[in-house]
Amino acid sequence: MSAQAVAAPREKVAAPEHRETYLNHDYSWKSWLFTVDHKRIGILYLLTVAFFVAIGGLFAMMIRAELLTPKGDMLEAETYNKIFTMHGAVMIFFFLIPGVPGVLGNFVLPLMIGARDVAFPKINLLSWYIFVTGGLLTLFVAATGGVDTGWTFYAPYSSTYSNTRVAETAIMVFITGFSSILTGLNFLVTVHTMRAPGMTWFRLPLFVWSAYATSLINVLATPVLAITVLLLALERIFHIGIFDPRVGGDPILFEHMFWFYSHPAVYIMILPAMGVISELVAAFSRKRIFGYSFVAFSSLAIAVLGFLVWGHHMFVSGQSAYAGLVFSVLTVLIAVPTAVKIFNWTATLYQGSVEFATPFLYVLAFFGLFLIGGVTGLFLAAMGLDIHMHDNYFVVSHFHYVMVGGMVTAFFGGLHYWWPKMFGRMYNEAAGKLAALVIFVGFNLTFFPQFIVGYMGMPRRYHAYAPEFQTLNVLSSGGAVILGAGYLLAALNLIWSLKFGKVVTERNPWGATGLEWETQTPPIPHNFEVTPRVTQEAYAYHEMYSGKEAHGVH
Amino acid sequence: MLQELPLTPPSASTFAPQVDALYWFLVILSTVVTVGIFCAALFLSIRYRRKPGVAPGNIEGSLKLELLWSFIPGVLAIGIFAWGAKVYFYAAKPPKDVMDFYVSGKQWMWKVQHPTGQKEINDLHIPVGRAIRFTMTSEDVLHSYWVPAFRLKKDTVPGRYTEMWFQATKPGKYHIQCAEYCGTKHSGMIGECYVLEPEEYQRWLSGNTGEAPEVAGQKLFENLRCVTCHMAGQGQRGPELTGVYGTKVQLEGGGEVVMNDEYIRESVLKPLAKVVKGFQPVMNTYEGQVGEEEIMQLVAYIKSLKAQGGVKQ
Amino acid sequence: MSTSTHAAPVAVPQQAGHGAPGHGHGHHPGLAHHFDDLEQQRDSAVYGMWAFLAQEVMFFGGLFIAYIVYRNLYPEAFAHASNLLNVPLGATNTAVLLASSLTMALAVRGGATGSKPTQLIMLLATIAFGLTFLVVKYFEYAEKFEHHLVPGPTFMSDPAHVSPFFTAHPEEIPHARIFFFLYFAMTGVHAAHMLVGAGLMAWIFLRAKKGEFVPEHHDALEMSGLYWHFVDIVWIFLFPMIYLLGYHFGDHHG
Amino acid sequence: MSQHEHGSGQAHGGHHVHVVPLSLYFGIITVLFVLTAATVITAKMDLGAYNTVVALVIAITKATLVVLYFMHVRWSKKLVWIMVGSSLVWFSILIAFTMQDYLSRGWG
Repeated sequence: MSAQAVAAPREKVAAPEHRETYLNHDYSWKSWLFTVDHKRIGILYLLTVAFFVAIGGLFAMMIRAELLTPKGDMLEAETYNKIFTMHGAVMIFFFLIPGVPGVLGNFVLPLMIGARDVAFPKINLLSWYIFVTGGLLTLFVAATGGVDTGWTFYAPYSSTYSNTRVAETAIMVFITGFSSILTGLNFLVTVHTMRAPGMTWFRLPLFVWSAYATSLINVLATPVLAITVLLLALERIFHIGIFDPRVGGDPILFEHMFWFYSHPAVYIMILPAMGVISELVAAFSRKRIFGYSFVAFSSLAIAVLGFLVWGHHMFVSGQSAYAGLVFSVLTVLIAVPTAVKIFNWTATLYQGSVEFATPFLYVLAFFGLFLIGGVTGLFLAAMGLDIHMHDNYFVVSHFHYVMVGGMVTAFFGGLHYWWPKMFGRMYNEAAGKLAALVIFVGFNLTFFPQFIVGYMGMPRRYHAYAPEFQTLNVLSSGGAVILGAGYLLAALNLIWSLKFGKVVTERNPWGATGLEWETQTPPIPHNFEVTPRVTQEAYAYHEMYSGKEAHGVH
Repeated sequence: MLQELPLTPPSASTFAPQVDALYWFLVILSTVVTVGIFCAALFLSIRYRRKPGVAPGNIEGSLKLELLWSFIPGVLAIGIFAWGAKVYFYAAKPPKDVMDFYVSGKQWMWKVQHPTGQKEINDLHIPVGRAIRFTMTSEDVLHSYWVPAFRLKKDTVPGRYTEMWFQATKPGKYHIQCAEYCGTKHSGMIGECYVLEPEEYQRWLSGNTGEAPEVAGQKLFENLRCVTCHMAGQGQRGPELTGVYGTKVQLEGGGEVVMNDEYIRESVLKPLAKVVKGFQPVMNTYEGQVGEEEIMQLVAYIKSLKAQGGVKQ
Repeated sequence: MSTSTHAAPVAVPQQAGHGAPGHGHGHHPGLAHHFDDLEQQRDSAVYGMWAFLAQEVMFFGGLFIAYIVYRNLYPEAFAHASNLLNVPLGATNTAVLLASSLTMALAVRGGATGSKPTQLIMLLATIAFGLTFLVVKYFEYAEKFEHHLVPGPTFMSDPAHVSPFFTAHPEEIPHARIFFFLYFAMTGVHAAHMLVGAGLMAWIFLRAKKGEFVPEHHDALEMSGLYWHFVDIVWIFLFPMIYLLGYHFGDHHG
Repeated sequence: MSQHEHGSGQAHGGHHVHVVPLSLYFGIITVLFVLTAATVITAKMDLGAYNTVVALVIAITKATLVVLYFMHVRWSKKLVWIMVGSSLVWFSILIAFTMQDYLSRGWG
C-alpha cells in the first residue's frame, strides 16, 4: 500500500485553510477512547462493527464451503455446529443489531435534529465499551472452545446437554444487551429533549422516527432476553433452574421468553434500515416522501405489533393451537405497515428527479431483496404452511433476505450517502456502483436457491444433507463467493477513499435537505456553529429546487 | 431439467396437497407483488431520472391511496391467515379411526413403536391409506419429527406429549429428519419412511415380531404390581381403569380431569398430583423405574381396556 | 482540549464553548455543555431515568412471567413451599423498605428546599434502612441454607424443615425446588439492586456533603431517589407473591 | 429557547421542583404501613381464589401510592405518565401473550 503511494504521489493540491473538524481537533488515542462526541462514537462503532462482520463473514464462508458436498467431509459435526452458532451470534448481536443505530444513528441522529450531542454523551461512550466487552468475551469464547447451541440457545439442550461454553456465551449476550438498552434509552431521550427550535415531531426526518421506534424495542424487549439468559446461565452453572423438564421445568417457557425479545429484535435490525431508505429515496429523487406521516407512524406500528407475534416461531413447538391462531393473525397484519412503507417509497419516485448514484442503487437493491424477504414472511406466518417450512432452509433464506438483503443493503446505502459528511472524502463512483450490482446478483444467487432447497426438505443447521439437495447448495455457495467479493469491493472502495478519494468541502454535496447537510463537512466538534432554527417541513425539496421550471401539474 | 431439479418434495400424504396448494398460491401472489412493485419502482426511477432544468414535483400524499394500499394488503393478509389456519387445523385434529404409533426422540435416533408392538429405530414402516397418529415425546432435548413428503413436522418435548397425525397416500420411500437442532449429530438423526401396500405392511409386520404395546403394557401392569391396587374387590386402593380412558374423572379436593395419555403419564410418575375422588393418596411414584417407552405401553394397555374386559386378575 | 481557531460569526449564547463544559459563560456550574438550560437537562434526566425504569420493569418482568407460569402449573407445591419462608422477617423487611422510601423522599425534598442537613440525615437513614434490609435478607438466606431449602443436591433433605405436605407428597418436591429457585432468583436480583442502590446512595451522600444539591439543580439526587423507590416497589410485589401464597394453610414455620 | 417538550397543561414553568408538604409524605407512609398489615392479615384468612386477588389489589394500591407521591409522577410531565403507562402495557403483553398459550393448552 505505502509502496504504491510512494510510486504514484498524488498531485499537489493547494492546502486548504485549516478548518477544525471533529476528526482533526485532536489526534491523540485518548481523545478517541475517551471521547463523548457522538460522531466519534459512531466512528468507533463503525470500526468495531466492521471487525465483527468480517469475523461473522468468515464463519459464513466456512459454512458454505462445508455445504458444497452432501457429506460432512470438511469439518467435524461439532465444529460445524459451533461455526453456525458463532456466525449467528456474532452477526446478530455484533452487527445487525448495533449496525445502523450504532454507526449511522450515532453519527447523524443528533445532527438531524439540530442537537450538539445526544442527551447522555457519557452513557453513549459507556454503551460502546459494554459492546466491546461483550465482543471480546465472544472472541474469547470462540477461541477457547466455542458454543454449539445455535444462537437461539434452546433449553434443555443449552441448559443441560451441551458440553460447550454456554454459560460464558449467555453472559456475553447479557452484557451486550445492556449496550443496546443504553443506546436505545439515549436515543429516546435525545429525540424528546434535544430537538432544535422549530424541529417539531412532524418535521423530523423519517430516519429519526424509525430510530425512535427501534429504541422503544431496545428498551422494552432487551431486558427480557437479559433475564432469560441469566436464568440459563444460572441453570448451567449451578445445575438448578427452571427449564429442566426432568424436574418439572418447561422448555417451551424458554422459547416464549427468548422470542419475546428475539422477534422484536428483528425489527431492531430492519426498522433503522427502513429509516435509511426513507432518507435515500427522498434525497435521490429530490422529493418529499409521499405520505410522510403514514411512513412515520408505520414505524411505530411495526414496533408495537412486533411485540405481539413472537409465538409464530413456535407453531410446531407444542404451543397451544389457539395461541398459535392469535400469533398468526397478528403476524400477517405486520404486512400492512410494511406495505405502506414500500408503496409510499415507490410513489415518492413519481415526478421525482431521480439520480442513479451509488446509494440509490442500494435503494433499488433493497426494494428487490426486501420485497422478497417480506412476502416470504407471509408463507411462514400461515400456520399450515409453517408446519412444513419451520426450521428448514426456506426460513434461513427468508431471514437472510430481510436481514442481509434489507438491513445490510440499506446500511451500505446509508454509509455511502453519509460517507462524505463523515470523512470529507468521496469514494469512487464507478466502483461503488459496480459493488452494488455485484452484491445484488451475488445475494440472489446465494439465497434464492435456499428457498427451493428448503421447500424440498432440507432442514437448517444440518452438517450433512441428502444428495438430491447438492445442486442448489453448490449454486448457493458459488453465489456466496460473488456476494463476498461484492462486499469486499464496496468496503475497499470506502477505505481507499479515506486517503485517495476526492476531497469534499462543500456542506451539501448531494443537494439534500436535512440539518446534517447544513453543517460543515466534516462537522465541527459541537456540530453547529449556531444552533439551527427550523422553519420548514422535512424534505422540502420543492422549495429547494422550485427556482427551476416546475414539473408537471403541481 | 425439472426431473433433475424438482421444486417440491414428493407429495405422499392427504395433508401434502393442501400445503402445496397454499404454497403455490403464495408463490404466484408474491411473484406478482414483488415483480410488480420492483418494476414500478424501476420504471418510475427511469422515467423521472434527473434532467437538467426539470424540477421535482411537490406532492404531499394522498389519504385515499394510503387507505387503499393499507386495505388491500390487509385483506390479502387476513385471507392468507385464514387459509393457513384451515390447513393447520386439518393437521391438528386427527380422525376417529387411527392407528396409534408411539415415537420417542433421543440424541440422535427416533424410536418408534407400532400398534402391534414392532419396534423400529430411525426408519418407519407404515401402511398406505390408513390414518396414523403419533404420540411423541423426547428422552432428552427438543427434537422435531419431520417427513417432508408428508409436509408434516412436530417438535418432541421432554416431559410431555405432542401429537401428529397423517395418512400416507403413495407407497414409496421418504426421508425422515430431525428439524429441531439437538446437538452434535443433529444431521444424523435421520431415517427413511417406507410407505407400504397393506399386504406388504402385514408381511413386514410378521417378519418383525414384537409385542403389541398393550400386551407389553399388560405384562408391565402385572410385573409392577399395579394390578394389586387397581382392581375391584378387596385390596382395591386405586381407581379401576376399565373403560375410563377418555372420560372425565372427578378429583379429590374438587375439579376434574380428562383421563388421557398426559394424565396417565403424570399419575405413573407423580401419582399424588391429581388423586381421583374417593381414594387415598397412597400410590408410590414409578419415576426412575419406567422409561418413556414403558409408560407409553402402560398408556396403550389402559387405552385398550374397554368396558367389557376389565383388569385381568 | 484545543481552542477553536475559527471565528464564530454570531454571538451564540447557548453554546458553551468547545469541550470544557460550561465554564466561564455565566452558566450554572451543573449545566453540561450540550444542554441549553437546566430545565432541558433535568427533563432529559427524568425521561432517561423513567426509560431506564421501564427497562427494569421488563427485566423483573422476565422473572415474574416465569413465576406466574410455574405457579399456575404447580399451585399446591408453590403455596406449601411459600410457607417454608419466614413471613415475620419478610413483613419486617417490607416495613423497613417502606420506611427507607419515606426517608428517600424526604432527602429529595431536602434537595428541593435546599436543606443540606435534611439531605445528609435522610440519605444516611436511607442507607441504614437499606443495609438493615440486606442484613435481614442475609439471615433469611442463611436460615434457608441451614434448613436445606436451597435448590441443589440436598434440597429438602432435612425432614425437620419440610412441611408435612412435602413429606406426604414427595413428588411435589421438584416443584418446590422450582419455587425456591425462583425465590432466590427474584429476591437475589432484587438484593443486587439494593446493593447497587446503597452504593449509589453513598456516592450521592458524598456529593450532598459537598453541597452540590441546590433547589434549581439536584437531578442526581432526584434520579437516585426514583431508582430507590422502584426497588421498593418490586419488593411490594415480591412480598405477597412469594411469602404469603399459602399463608392461610397454616403449615408455615416461624 | 429550545423546543424540548413542555408537558401540556403543566402549571409550573421553568425548572421549579414541586415541594410536597411534609404532612402528605407522612400520610402516605401511614397508609402504606396499614396496607402492609392488611396484606398479612388477609393472607391469613382463607378466601379461596380471592386471596390472590386481595393481595394483588393491595400491592397495586401500594405501588401506585409510591409512584404517584414518592416518585412525584403526580406532578410530572405527560411523557413520564406515558413512560409509566407503556412499561405497564408491555409488562401485560409479556404476561398475557405467554399465558394465552398455557391457559388454552387444555382446550380440545
